[in-house]
Amino acid sequence: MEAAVWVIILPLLTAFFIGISKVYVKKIFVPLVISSAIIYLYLLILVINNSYPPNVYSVGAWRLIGINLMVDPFSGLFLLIIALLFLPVIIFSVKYIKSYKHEYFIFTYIMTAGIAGMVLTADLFNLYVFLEVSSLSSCALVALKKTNKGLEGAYKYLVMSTLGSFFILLATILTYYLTGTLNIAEISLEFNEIPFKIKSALMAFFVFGYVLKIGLIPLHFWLPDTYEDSPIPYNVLSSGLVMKSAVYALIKVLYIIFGIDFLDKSGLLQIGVFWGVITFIVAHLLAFQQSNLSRLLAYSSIAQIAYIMIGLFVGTEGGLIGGNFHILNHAIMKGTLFLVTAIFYYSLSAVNIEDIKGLAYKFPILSFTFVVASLAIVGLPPFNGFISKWLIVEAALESGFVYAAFFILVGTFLSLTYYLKVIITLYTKNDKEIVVEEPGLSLSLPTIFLGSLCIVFGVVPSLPLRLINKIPTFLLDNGEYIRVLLGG
Amino acid sequence: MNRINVISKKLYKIGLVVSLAIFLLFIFYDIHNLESNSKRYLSDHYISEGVQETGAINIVTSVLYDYRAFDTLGEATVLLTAAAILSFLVPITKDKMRGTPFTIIVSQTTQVFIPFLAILGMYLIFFGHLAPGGGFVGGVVIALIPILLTITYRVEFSEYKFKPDKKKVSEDIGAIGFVLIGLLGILTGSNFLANGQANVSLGDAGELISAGLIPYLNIMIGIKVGAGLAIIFNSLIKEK
Amino acid sequence: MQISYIAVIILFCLGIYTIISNKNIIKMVMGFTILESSLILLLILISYTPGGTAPILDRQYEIVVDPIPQALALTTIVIGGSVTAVMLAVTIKLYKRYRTLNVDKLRKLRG
Amino acid sequence: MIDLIFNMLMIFLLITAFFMVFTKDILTSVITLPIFGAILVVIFVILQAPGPAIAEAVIASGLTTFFFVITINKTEYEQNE
Repeated sequence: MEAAVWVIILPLLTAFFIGISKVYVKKIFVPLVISSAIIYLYLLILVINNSYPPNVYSVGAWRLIGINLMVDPFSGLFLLIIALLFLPVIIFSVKYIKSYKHEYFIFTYIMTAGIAGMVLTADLFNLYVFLEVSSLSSCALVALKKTNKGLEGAYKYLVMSTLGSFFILLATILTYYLTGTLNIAEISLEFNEIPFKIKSALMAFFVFGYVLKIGLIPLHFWLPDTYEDSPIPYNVLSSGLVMKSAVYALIKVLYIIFGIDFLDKSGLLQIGVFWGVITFIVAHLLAFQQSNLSRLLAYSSIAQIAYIMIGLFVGTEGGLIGGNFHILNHAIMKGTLFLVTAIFYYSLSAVNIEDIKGLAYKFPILSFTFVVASLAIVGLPPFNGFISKWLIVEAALESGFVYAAFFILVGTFLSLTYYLKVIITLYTKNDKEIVVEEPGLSLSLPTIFLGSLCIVFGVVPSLPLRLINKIPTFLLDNGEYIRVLLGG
Repeated sequence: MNRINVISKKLYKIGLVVSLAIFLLFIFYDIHNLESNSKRYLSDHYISEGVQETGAINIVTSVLYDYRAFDTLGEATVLLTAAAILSFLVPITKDKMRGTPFTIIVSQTTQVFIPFLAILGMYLIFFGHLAPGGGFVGGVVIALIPILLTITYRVEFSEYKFKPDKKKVSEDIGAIGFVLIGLLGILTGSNFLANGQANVSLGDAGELISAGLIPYLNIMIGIKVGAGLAIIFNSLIKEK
Repeated sequence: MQISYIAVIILFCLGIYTIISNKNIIKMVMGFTILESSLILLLILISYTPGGTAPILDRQYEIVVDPIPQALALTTIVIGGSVTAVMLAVTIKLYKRYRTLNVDKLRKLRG
Repeated sequence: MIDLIFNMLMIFLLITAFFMVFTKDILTSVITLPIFGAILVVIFVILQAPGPAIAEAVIASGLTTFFFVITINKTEYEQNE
């Protein structure tokens, strides 16, 4: 299917043309950015629509000896997240970003191309290359504002993600040495003969490499620093996409190459759920003490990613559906929260929670969106967060992780406390007059669009669930995925 | 008290690394003697049909630029991102490389040296599919010319000879050229980056003009890497 | 040929030790270079078959060395080189801001 | 014969790596980096891998050492002055 390659090439071409437009044709910069984002949205919808019978696109027409791109419902979900988040963020940052405009858009487009490449490719080394592309460009975005904290966050992010990449590279090399091929389907076929000890060692390297990038508890300390001083629209893409593409790659490698029964036998499912439970408890507690708004949202992102890990590591069909639905919901909810924080920062450079005291009376609609998104992320009934969390709790109970279900409910109240703290400061009366720079329509429209999605997906969950219900068929038993990739 | 703390911290780290080493040793030992039926069907295919399918003598280049050309596209993007990061980290004020002022001998030899570097770089790029080398290595050798100028004649002269904007634009043109040659595959009805499969005239192997699109991909990557590394080097020098 | 695999393991763990335990940032980046070189050495060791010839097939050879890991090694060298360049650039900026190359001081300075 | 040279090179590689890591002065450890790279290039040539050998020689032991020297130039000199 032709559009699968265009999803990766179009952002790259736009990034290169922006590079040229910096020097020669200066004035076509904004129309180029907006038009390519709109074309990209149309392309993504085209690919998502025919993602159900998964189709394979082999780059260079080398059927199985070259690199193949595969569009299946799981990657279709991620393309849906890119489609939902990318256009609002681009429209938002055209007005929001003042310094280094050209570099910001070059890096955003290259990062999106890297994530789309990671999500679509069915080749292990290609997955590593696109992982490197997306993490290097997102590290550049962290350092964009060149403040002291920003540069330090970028340095920590670079060190940690390169260390993770080297472990993934070591595992890829050993997989090639054992199986002789790099195509994911052929590797999983060859992996059946490999003894248990070596297979679990390889799995350990993969898990360690990807967990370093996702940032579960013992390895999370670098993450909040990258959120502190980076341009806030980038935080939307980072927490919505960059961390999740590492989760995607981990799940694809584990479920397709190692297979669900090997995961169960080696006990990784129990470890994963346990690790997730610890992560979100500690993350919630840490989030409680934060005064900086971005750091608070960063810790809450770590907690939400832990919910997703629990959902995906439960290993049943319900768990997969719940986990994937929570990936979609978290991307939208966190996106809204970060966009509202960006508007507060844009209008009166508010960074800490105290600075946004009494802003509700100045921005009634935006504060309402903030309240909706934070209630959704906590998981209260009418909103989308509740449904996905409920699916995860149900799946955890079904497959016997009673302690995980119990702690998720405890975690809900923990997160309720620190979000309420923010909402209360938002709505407390503030006597002193605040000089406010009015955010234009181009800033508030994307925020309201994402905020309304919180409600729409909450009230009508069948809209995204139509796509998400098809995911487990190609993930749980990897035979289906392999048949399509090899047969084709 | 502090000394014990420092020693215990150091021992903890050494213990961690030694345990990782032992773990790796067992794994490598197992993998090495497990390797009974060394499955190399993919590389045997590349070796046996490589020359006919892609026309390139150097199988590594045919793997890099035809079988797995998508990797090279991703890798060229990594290089472009690194060049863009370094070019925007640089403050406006220039700072010359502090060091000993070079004597006349150095500046004379660089003038003699530059044509040889240019020829070597061109050779590595154009003969990428016949001899070891290729776009990346040739590009780096060509990037050595502005680097030598920067060292011997200060940054201003090198910037005067190779304008920074020109370098940025030539880097982007190289990248866009690579993608457009890939799109050529789509125009001729086959898939993206299709060289061997698309009915592109492969010429007979061993000639200079052979191997279909691989030489052009090599040239594009050569331009891109040359300009990119010149930007990387000059911005590292200029960082005050 | 066994020593080569042992050398790869030693270099890998040496690289990780340098990254973990060093105070100076430049030494830490040097640890990454060592780590990357050990992985490239592992790739080339995997590609070598005893008695094989280099993958330049100007005429038919009977045993040829495996070309795929060599292509992967080329890609890894370029990626590792550019990541090291970015790390060093950020190190210079950090040094200009904080006037110190000591990793621990940086963590405390952030406050 | 080749195996003897190969094993000796491997040992020499390890010695250079250990020396590079455990010297106190940064400048000497940066100087040993190209030696480390050069030995790797010879090992790659013995292992019949000309492509990565050139790339390693030019990029990994050539340019990366240059970047290290510039970084030291920018950071070390101020401390001495």
